[in-house]
Amino acid sequence: MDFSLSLITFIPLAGVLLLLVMPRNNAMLRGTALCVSLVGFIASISLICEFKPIADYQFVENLPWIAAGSFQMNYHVGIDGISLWLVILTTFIMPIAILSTWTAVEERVKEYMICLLLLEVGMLGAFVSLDLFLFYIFWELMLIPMYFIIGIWGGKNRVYAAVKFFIYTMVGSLLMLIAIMYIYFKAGAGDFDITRFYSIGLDPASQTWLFLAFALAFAIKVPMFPLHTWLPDAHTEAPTAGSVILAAVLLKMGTYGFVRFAMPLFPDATARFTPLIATLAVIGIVYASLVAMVQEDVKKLVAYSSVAHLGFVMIGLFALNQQGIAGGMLQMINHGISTGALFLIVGFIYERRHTRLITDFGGLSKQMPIFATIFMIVTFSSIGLPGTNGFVGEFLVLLGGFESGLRTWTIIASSGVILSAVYMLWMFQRVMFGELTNPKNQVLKDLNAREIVIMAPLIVMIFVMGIYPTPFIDKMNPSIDRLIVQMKQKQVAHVVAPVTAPGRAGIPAGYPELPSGHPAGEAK
Amino acid sequence: MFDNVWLIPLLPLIGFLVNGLFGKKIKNEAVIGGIGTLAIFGSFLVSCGILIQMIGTSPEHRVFEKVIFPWIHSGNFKADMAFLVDPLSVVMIMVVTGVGSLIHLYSIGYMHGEEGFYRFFAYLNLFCMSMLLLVLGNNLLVMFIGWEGVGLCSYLLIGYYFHKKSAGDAAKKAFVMNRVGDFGFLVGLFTLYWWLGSNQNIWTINFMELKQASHLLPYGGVVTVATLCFFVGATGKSAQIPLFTWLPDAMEGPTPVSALIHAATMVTAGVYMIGRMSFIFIKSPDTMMVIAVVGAATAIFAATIGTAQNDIKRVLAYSTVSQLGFMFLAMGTGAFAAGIFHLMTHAFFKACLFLGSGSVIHAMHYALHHAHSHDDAQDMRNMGGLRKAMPITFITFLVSTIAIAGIPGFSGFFSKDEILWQAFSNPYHGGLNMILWGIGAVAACFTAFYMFRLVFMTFYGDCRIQPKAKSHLHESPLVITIPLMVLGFLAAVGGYIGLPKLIGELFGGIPNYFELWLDPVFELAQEYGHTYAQVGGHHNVALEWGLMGGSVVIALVGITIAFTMYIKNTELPGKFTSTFPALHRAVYNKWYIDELYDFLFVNPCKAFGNFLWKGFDVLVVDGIVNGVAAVVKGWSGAFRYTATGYVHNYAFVMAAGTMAILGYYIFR
Amino acid sequence: MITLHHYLILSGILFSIGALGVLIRRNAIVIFMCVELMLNAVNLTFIAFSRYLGNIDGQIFVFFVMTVAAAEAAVGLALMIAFYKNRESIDVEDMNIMKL
Amino acid sequence: MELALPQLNFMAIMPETVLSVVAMALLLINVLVKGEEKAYLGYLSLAGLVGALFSIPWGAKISGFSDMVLQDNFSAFFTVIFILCAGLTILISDGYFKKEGCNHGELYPLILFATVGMMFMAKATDLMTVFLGLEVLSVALYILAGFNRANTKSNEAGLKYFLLGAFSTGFLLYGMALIYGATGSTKIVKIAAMAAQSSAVMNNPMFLAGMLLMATGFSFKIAAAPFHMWTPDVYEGAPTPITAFMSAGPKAAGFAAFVRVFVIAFPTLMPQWSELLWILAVLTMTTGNIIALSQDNIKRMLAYSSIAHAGYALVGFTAHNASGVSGIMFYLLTYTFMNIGAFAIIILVGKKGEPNNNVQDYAGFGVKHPVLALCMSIFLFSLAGIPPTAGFIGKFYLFAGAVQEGYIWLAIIGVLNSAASVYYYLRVMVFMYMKSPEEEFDWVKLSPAIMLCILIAVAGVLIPGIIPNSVLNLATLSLP
Repeated sequence: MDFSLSLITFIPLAGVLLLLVMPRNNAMLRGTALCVSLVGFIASISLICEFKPIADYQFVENLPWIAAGSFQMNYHVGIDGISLWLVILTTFIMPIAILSTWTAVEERVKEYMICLLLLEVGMLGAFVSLDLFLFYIFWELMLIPMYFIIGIWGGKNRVYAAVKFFIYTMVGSLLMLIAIMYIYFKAGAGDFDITRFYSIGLDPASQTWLFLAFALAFAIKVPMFPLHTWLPDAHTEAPTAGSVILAAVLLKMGTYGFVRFAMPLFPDATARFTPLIATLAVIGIVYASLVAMVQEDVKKLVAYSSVAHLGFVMIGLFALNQQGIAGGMLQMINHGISTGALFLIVGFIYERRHTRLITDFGGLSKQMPIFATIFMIVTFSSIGLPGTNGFVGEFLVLLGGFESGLRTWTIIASSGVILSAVYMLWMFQRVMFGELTNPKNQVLKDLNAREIVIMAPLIVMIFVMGIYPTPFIDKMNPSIDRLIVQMKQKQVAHVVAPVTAPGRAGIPAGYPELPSGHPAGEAK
Repeated sequence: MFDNVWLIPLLPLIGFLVNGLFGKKIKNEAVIGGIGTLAIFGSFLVSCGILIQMIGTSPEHRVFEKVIFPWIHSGNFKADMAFLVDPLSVVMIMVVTGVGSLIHLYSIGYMHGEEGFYRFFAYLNLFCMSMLLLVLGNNLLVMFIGWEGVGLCSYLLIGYYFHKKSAGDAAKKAFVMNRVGDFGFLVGLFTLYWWLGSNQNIWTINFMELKQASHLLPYGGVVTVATLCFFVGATGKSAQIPLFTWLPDAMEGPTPVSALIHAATMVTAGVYMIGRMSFIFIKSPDTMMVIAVVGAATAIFAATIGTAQNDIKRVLAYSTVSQLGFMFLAMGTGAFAAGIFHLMTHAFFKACLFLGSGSVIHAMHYALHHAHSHDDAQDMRNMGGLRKAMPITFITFLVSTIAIAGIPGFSGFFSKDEILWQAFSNPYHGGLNMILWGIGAVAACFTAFYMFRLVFMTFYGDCRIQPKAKSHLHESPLVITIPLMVLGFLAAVGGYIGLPKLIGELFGGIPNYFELWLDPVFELAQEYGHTYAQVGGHHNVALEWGLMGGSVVIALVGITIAFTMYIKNTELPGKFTSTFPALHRAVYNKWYIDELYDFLFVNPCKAFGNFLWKGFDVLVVDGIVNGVAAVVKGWSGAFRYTATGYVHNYAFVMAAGTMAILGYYIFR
Repeated sequence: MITLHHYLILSGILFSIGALGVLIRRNAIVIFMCVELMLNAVNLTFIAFSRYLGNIDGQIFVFFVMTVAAAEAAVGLALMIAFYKNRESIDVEDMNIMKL
Repeated sequence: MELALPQLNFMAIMPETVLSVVAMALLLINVLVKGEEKAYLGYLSLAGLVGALFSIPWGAKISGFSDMVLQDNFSAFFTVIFILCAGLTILISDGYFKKEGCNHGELYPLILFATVGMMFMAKATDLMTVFLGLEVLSVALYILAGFNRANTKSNEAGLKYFLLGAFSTGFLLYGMALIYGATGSTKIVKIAAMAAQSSAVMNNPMFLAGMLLMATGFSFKIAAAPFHMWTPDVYEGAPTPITAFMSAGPKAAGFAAFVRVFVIAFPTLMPQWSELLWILAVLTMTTGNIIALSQDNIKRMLAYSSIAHAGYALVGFTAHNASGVSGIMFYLLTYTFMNIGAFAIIILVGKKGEPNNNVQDYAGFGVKHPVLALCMSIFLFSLAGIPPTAGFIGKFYLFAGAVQEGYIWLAIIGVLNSAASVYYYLRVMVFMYMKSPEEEFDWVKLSPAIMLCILIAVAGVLIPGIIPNSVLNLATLSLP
């Protein structure tokens, strides 16, 4: 029982306590916050080294927490292939985000750093918790710091954006709370451990409702097509560090929720709703790309682009085969890196010109050559050019989608490849190319050392994951296989096993092990 | 030598990294140019080594695969970074590295004094690396890396003069069009992979494995779908009918770029892809017909536009599109070897033509610059009579023009005539062959016409340059003219390694070495082809001689028309345009294709985007969200007034409440 | 012969009169008097039931009710005086500073 | 017939006696000792409360005064809530009343008497004791509401509360009378036995009408929907410490009596009153939340929020299973902390005569007083039911109880209501943090008493929020 996971989750909390007692000297505050997040990152690297590519959960800690009345909740944390990389992404992005606030935020720096570190605690907690109740606690805990970050240090109508973000997510997650309660009572006495919930055989009817409750909460977070309008507002109003973390990690909470909770808990409902969700995802891709094309505000454009990217992730996940889910997981991390980098870039030019309108820029590449190269690399990573990380994820998603039953959806979705090139390059051209007419642009300074240090790790990751993604995929494969086998088994079990045992008995014992790797089921 | 095949793409990559990262500091143009050229020249030497070693080995085992590292392994999908060396890829790497080195050398002179010199050579090296990856890749995914890599580099190089808005637009247009093609490529790849996997349980995208499994593929059906998608990819990359409008705009880039990318290497990627997967394409007769028809149509269509252009580089651009049309015609009629042969010869003379035009433009810039005049250095109307001022450029240009026109004895004749003959005599398309040959012949005539029109307008006739500038006109420096001479020589001599059998017998049975060389690659395709070929393709020798003579006559006719119109009485073109003004305007404006695409795709997308954003996103979705909030606020406002402050109202509500509860329960 | 129902009906009537009085009248003191009326109606019911059931719990309850009514009267009138001192009126209509 | 002496074991009402004695002593001291300084009365009353706290006989089940009262864990738990509520109110009232200039000594005895009344309500197993406890509490509260004689708002609040309180007591009594008539006894255990015994009693309309009238009486006390109209005006008008006291203590007492009487006395009428509560819960939550959305005065907003919270508790009560009832008890305890904490901060920010009770007047409070603003945010997040706070655990248990009983739709309405409630709680934080300060807030002075109260409140909100085991187990052990 090693405590590495709890250590990593609560290092930022220790940082918060440290910051509380420190005097209000901005430089020192920022320094400590940066050190705390770096320590967190180094600790998380130990996770990668010790992580064995096996299917079940590792670094598990299970301590009794609440045992009152008919409920029993444990502090049960652990990670497997699916959540490992998301934890690493969080600890990787945090120091970068904190480093990017050096010149961006001047007033109330102490509260800002506290909010950022609290946000990190919430995110890490959500990724590592295996207890559904604990997951819900961290899921809601994330909202508070993000609300304050957007609300206090945001742009013009930050209040509207912050309140909209909060309540939008809140409504979804509260319905999920009811579903959690319902499952708990359906599963009988015991704790909120998800592995226990995986094994209960729910009847398809209740599965539908429960899946819808879960899916709504996660769809808002992803964000999927009709529920995405909070994202552009939240992004345009959030400060740079806030929107970097919002894009890089918070959006992954929704897709992670689908992979960890919604799909394995309700396999029949997943099978039934796959066409609907695939349709929404495809609409999301094409719709967001078209809308992104006509945006005047760079940040809004990048926000809509992340709606499109996450549409790809959803198709990958709901392809329900090895390539699709691996592609979806990879695309989550890629999107975190490339969109995080894009927001940092928008942050840089916003800090210099205090405007985000594309028309105010033009011909910057002559004025800021280093910035131009970095911006270009990130743009091509976001488009998904082979050799960069975007391509690997997108390719696997589309391949997986094509192989599963979602063929027509995947073809429409792969048209998103064209649209993403259109809007990204059109924006890139209007900002970077063309005549350097605007006098204000002529005096802009290029990136200073700090900004290059911020961008360097992201650029390196873009190429490393693009050229050599094997270590990432190998660590994911076993747990993805387990997920697929588990879901296929439960779906088939319902069809094959006559209703001998009531739902509570779960899978009849001795069910033959399906050959993993071969996408059985509807592929024929 | 086979083992270090990975050196070939690696050297340009190193060149790119060195120039890209340290170019700004080196500042000395010679060093930067040197690094770039040496990098590509190194690969050329390695390629020669591989060519020699392959000539040494017997034809059966001339296939060699080398895996560098496992790239993507997920479930049953395996894609490694691995290279395949076989006769087809050797031909391609020779062309790419050979012409590439010459163009690198040429650009040292041409780009002299440019502000982003290091950036140009870095991108050029990156382009060579991507092209070599494309050509050497042993599975579809590595080919796709090269495929998109060259698209990226063409974007960067076209947009080299990024301060010019037109360059930026052209670059974006090129990339987006390539991306449309890549979309087709991807869908084709998925269909093939999925069908083979789920039906035959062979999960692979490796060419050699696909070749072994190709006998399981049906004739037509899913193969047609897959190959058509691949063909969409090819049209995007090699600028065929639907997706060709980006190539003429790509002339915004510097001339060496046009020479390397838009003449010799990148645009031929589509032809290479069809060649590489000939054993799949041949299995669907419908796709072969589509390819042939599109090839022929592009050839004639681009040739007509070429005749009316005044910008020297645009004429060459349209001629490239037209020649590519010929290559696709060859591929479509199953004459894969002839297609690749024309690809090689075209690389030589078209690169020479582009570089020649570059040297002309270079000289014109220099002269006009000195004369402080602002008329366009690329417009043929203010050139003329340059043959005396620039003898070397003129001779090499003339040789290449003769080659492209298809005058016997030069490389163009052998390759183009072979294509026309194969189009006429191939067993696959029955009656269609005659039409295809006819279109091909007319297109060849047009080619001869506009090429010689270009030569006469620039080099012959009275000199229309600014009088003051005339004195400053002089030949380009050696570093520019050496590549011209080498390419000119190749253009002249290149044809002899692929002598058609007919002429071969005349001179004592010299076999068609080129076809022999490529036989092991395409024999499986020929074998599949024969299964459904109509029997009795007519092969009598007399007809072949007749057609060969016919194509020569056509070329001469083209030349004489050009001669009469542009040398004898120069007002003839004016008379011609005045008699058919509408036709001329249509041809000059590229049959309004660009405007059509804008009207069909670009503007509707923008309008739809705006509608979706302002209309749907803001009005509907946000409307609902804010609407719900407003409704709740409205209710809250309304309910708020129930608290009137009067005690008796409250008492009344309480009493009413009690009565309601009692009534509800007692009388239920 | 007066049965239990007569008493119940009487107390019901008394109770409704009291309740209506509270709703209709505008003077605070009169309202309080009506509330007292309602309490006395309840007392009547208790006594009737106690007599009918034959045990004395009801009557004990009545004592409590009366004492509480007295206490309430004291407090209520004190509050009314304080209100009168400030507003020179104990009319319910004037008690609407706090609304909405 | 010899007089059977009733066994009056005083142990059952030990805490009440302690408090009453202390209260009367305070009254005398107040008269004898001259001088404006009344703080010592506060400390003495606190001592009395602590004494009462220690005199609670935990674990024992003593029924005193021939089953008129029953001292068990259930009433012990509620007694703790009442003592806490009174203690915190006393802590925050000294500064306020000195500032308002009506620093009369009678305040503390009145609060203690009100607490005694609440305790009796919690332990009543006889309708008479319920009535008596209710009246002792109400009378004391009528005076407390109108305590600030000079302020017209306070007068109006006192008078309104008096009139409507008396009116509702009428209905309650009439219900008790009908129940007594139908079953022949006022002992809730006997009522249940009689109802179970003979079906004649059970479907006698008088029995049902009695139960309904009692329900309305109790609903008035806990401010359930149709009977909530008095709450906003009285809460706004009454002096803030008294509003804090009223919003926490009496509501808990109302629920204690409501739960004990209905769960023990009317098991047979379960379907009827469970359905009634279902309706009341939905009405209360929705009215409370929706009207609170557009309130500007922060006291009035907290009044409507307290109505909404009564609605959430009713949800737990509708699902009268273990999880529901223990949820109510836990919820009411933590609600005391959150609410009184929030009111403490309102007292600090308020100037004399409370001119600046509007939410807009809190602009920039987060900038000027970050620590106080943080405490206020914690209270508001807990009221909204956001995880790390006890409010969330309370709501979780309430709604879980409802889901367990199958009232899924009730839980969904409850959840949507709490999502809507988030808006007006966030609105306060918006003004505190996200608006630039117009004033300097220099008049905010932190007296040690208020600081102690806020600290206890914050601890009371966070500790049960993060490690709720001890409190929750206590609640589940002490079911009626």
